[in-house]
Amino acid sequence: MTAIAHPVPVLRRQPPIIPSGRLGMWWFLSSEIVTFGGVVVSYILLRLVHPDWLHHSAHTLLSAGAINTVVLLTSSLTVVLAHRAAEHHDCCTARRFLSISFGLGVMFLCVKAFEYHHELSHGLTPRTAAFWGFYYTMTGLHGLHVIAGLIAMLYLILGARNPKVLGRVAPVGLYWHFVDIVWIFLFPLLYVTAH
Amino acid sequence: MFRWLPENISTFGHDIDGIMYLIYYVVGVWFLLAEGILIYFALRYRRRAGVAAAYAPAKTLRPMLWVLIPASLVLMCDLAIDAKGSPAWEKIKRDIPAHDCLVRVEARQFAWNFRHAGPDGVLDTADDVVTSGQLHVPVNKVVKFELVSKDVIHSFWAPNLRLKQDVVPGRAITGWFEPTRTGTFGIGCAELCGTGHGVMGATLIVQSQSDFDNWLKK
Amino acid sequence: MSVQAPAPPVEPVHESPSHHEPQTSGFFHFLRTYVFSVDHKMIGRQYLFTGLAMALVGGLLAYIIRHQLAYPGQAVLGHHPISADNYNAMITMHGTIMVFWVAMPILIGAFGNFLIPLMIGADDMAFPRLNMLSYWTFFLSTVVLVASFFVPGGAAASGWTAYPSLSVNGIPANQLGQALWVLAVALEFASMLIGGINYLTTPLNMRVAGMSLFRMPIFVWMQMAATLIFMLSVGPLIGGAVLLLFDVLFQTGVYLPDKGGDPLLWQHLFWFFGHPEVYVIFLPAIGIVGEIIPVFARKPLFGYKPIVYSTIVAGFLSFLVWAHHQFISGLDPRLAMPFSITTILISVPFAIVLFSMIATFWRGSIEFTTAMLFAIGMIAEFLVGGTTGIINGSAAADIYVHDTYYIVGHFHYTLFPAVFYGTFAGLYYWWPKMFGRRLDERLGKIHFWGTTLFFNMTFIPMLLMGIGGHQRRIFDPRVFTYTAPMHNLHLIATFGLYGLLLYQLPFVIAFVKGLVGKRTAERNPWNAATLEWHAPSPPGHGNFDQEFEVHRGPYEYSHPGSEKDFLPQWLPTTN
Amino acid sequence: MHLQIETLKPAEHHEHPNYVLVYGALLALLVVSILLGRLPNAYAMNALVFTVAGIKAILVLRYFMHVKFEPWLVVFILAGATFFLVVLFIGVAPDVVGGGGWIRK
Repeated sequence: MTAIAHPVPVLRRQPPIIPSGRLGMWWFLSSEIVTFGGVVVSYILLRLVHPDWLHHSAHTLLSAGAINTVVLLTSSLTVVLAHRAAEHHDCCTARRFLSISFGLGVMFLCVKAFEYHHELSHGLTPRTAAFWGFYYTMTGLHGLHVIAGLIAMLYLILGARNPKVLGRVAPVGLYWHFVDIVWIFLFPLLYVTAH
Repeated sequence: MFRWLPENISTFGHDIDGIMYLIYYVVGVWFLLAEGILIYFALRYRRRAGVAAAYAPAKTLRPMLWVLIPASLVLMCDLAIDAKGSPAWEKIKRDIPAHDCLVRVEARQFAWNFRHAGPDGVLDTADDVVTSGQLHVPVNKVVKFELVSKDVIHSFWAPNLRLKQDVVPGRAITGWFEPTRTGTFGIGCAELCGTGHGVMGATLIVQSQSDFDNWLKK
Repeated sequence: MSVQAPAPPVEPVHESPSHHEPQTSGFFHFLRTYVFSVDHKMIGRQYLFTGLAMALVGGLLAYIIRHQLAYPGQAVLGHHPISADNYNAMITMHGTIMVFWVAMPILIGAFGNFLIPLMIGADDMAFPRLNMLSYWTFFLSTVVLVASFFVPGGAAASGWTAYPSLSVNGIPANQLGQALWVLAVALEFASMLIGGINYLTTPLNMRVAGMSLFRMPIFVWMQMAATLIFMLSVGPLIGGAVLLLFDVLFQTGVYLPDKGGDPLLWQHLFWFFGHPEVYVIFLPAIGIVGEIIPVFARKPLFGYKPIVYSTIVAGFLSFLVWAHHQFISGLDPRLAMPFSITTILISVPFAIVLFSMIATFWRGSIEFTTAMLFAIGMIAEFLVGGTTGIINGSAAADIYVHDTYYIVGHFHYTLFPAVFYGTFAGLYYWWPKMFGRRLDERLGKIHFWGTTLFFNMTFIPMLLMGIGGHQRRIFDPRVFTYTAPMHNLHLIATFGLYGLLLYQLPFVIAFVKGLVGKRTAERNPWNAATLEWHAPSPPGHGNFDQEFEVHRGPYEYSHPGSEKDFLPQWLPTTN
Repeated sequence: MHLQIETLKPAEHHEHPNYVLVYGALLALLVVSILLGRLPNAYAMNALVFTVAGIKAILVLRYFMHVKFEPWLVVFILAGATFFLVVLFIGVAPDVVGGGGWIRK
């Protein structure tokens, strides 16, 4: 099975639809839509059956959720600004914006951690009721995605001088905006309409 | 194939068997045709010295008709099968006739309990008769049943009645059947329900009205 | 759009493939080449070997199950008499392994990985590192699944569908095994999702010049369709699996009625993926068959574009049929007919695909190599599976046959041809490209006829038992008055399985012979026209060793006015 | 050669929208949705709040994620995924919300 060493020719290619990094990210996001969407659909369906969930859901922290929304929206702005800077080969600006987004992401996680601590300390664990099962599943999945995004961003920040690495700001940005969109829906689902 | 079908003792059994026969013959013809043509082509056009293959990419509509026309005939058969199947489903599952006899089937790991409504014809009254593993019903009477589960999902399965319905915890699923002859028949659980799934059986005892009434009184 | 457009973004159009990294030497070279390789061909082989190993496990389970059914309570050769719990665990793991750890890794992971870049003239996948990540995630999931056999309480025993509330609290001793099962399945899905990004992006962006979409081999189309179906249907189940894990671990109650949940929710989430999954498995297999038939019939594939379009239609329909698995599960009776109609309608696009395949034989010059035999066998046997399925698809008839051995026979008649006939056909056909040697044709023919004979001997009795009312998943057929008389059918089926397993030995021998010794296979042993045969056997890093472009469609066989009976895609037109 | 980093075709270039403006709109909509959450009528409240969420999502998609400038394929992918979610909802609702028409215990 060893690879036979032979010169690799230069093959001309059909023009790509859009750069592979972005296309691959779009495919990934399409599967992410149905993944989060599946949980959201299940949650909505069961909540339509159980108006009594309001007794549980009323305990989520609207203020914390709102703060986190602002945080994520802001980070989305800085990421897209970093993307623009990268397109203008301005790696220092790009890195500055990316660092801000990274900080905001960390801030989001801190607020989330505070919320979890607050709820768990009030005995609102997954054992309490199906609603909390959904709450921890949704926010937990979303939190994991935030962490993954932060890792990707760290990689961009550290490699910002390398134009190839910086070029990946486009797919990473798409991913980060998607995480933002998920939160845009989780916020009304778990906070606003749940009170 | 269908000589394996167990004896049918329910009024709607004929509808189910009828659809199975219909599909069996319609689909059987298609199956034999397809297999026959496949094997005939494979043998008829096996490689021979000096005989070259034809170049037929079927890039136009005309040659594709050889595929599209059969496919559209398949579509016709599909619609026919649906047309035959729909009323049977409505009859069995949706328009439940007025019942002469009421019974609640309580499934639990791993047994069937049956609560027969007494002479007053309503459940959860003093004269109910509760049995374990024995379902008594009168012959030629519409029996309405209510399926409830104490734990996991089971499936009420009486082959001779052509009757199968999952028993879902949290729901009381209702249905009906009308046995057409007396005798004792097997009942099983058709949904994996745990360790004892393989032994979760019961007996269906179809009796004449008088025997049934005497049994209720005892 | 201003004339002085800003400087173009430095966004890599393609990730740089593996072979452009400095070749390290010694132990690390070994690791990079054979273990943590980013070469799509090596990853394909890794998927192949892992999948075949799991097929052995699944086959062993099948052997124990069949033995128990033929001789209830008697000691299985090499195994103590099994308990009801053992039996439930074994049917659960048999189903899980065969669908998720054999069918998908081999048909998509192995063949897709190995062939997609070769067939479109790319030097590797679009994201080689993601590709490696995909395999190792899959490997991890395999480890977790196999480990679940050995935890206290044993492996999951709630069926491969893991219906709550049985899976949540129905088998108290089994919680750990069930939790590991959910974890393993979720990991497997994650791995296939990561791989799917490659299988969809590579054919769209990495095609060699001249390879327009409609010049791609049908296999690539089928892989793309299967991957897209998978990626758009598996999501809800991944989310549902996390919820199930919470239920198993914390009794959250999303699926527990007494906690306000609903067990039917899981069934919907499961089958919303579970039915498209059938096509995720079937399409790559029919893709393999669609590659092999034209080569050995020396004819263009009959109706290439109609096949592509029907596949897309079928893929779309496959999202609208899932509830036919739930006709008697307490489904709202009003839902049955719509789902029954869509289910039966899906037979039309597949009829077009299969009829086109059969029409390809017409006036061909058919050579019965082992690969061709398995290709024909796949279609012939799948026809049984497809036609028997109509009875399940009709809601009223399904009342009777649901959850009986009829359904067991039916889905084995669809999945076995797809998974095993498809795989064997592909292996006998592409082995020269994969390993530089040919598989022994004589052993192959023995393998084919033995497999076919005993496969039917195994599963025809199951169809009959189902018609007889024999429900599935019971570990002792003697218990029920109406199943006891069918014991002889169980015996036939069991002997059938013995023969089926026995006749895999010729393949094992051919397999071993095909791995050792000198590489003798030429570039294009079958005179095939698709691009993978333009590369060396086996191809090195970067796949191709000469420059070329694509000049025509993939199936130009017996073209009138060409001196050879086939025009390869890479051959420049000379006129 | 094709393996080197290719730069994009000029057609890929597009003016950058005014991101700060979009950001402002998003923040405003956030405030709006929180206020709407105080509506007494549950139906109107849910309907309006989720409409606002949808608008926010579309803003992010169009301007931050540049879907506005992507080829139809991307829109097709996203629309397809969302469509199948709707199918899932419609298929499951009669059972989970309607209880399949059976009596709930």
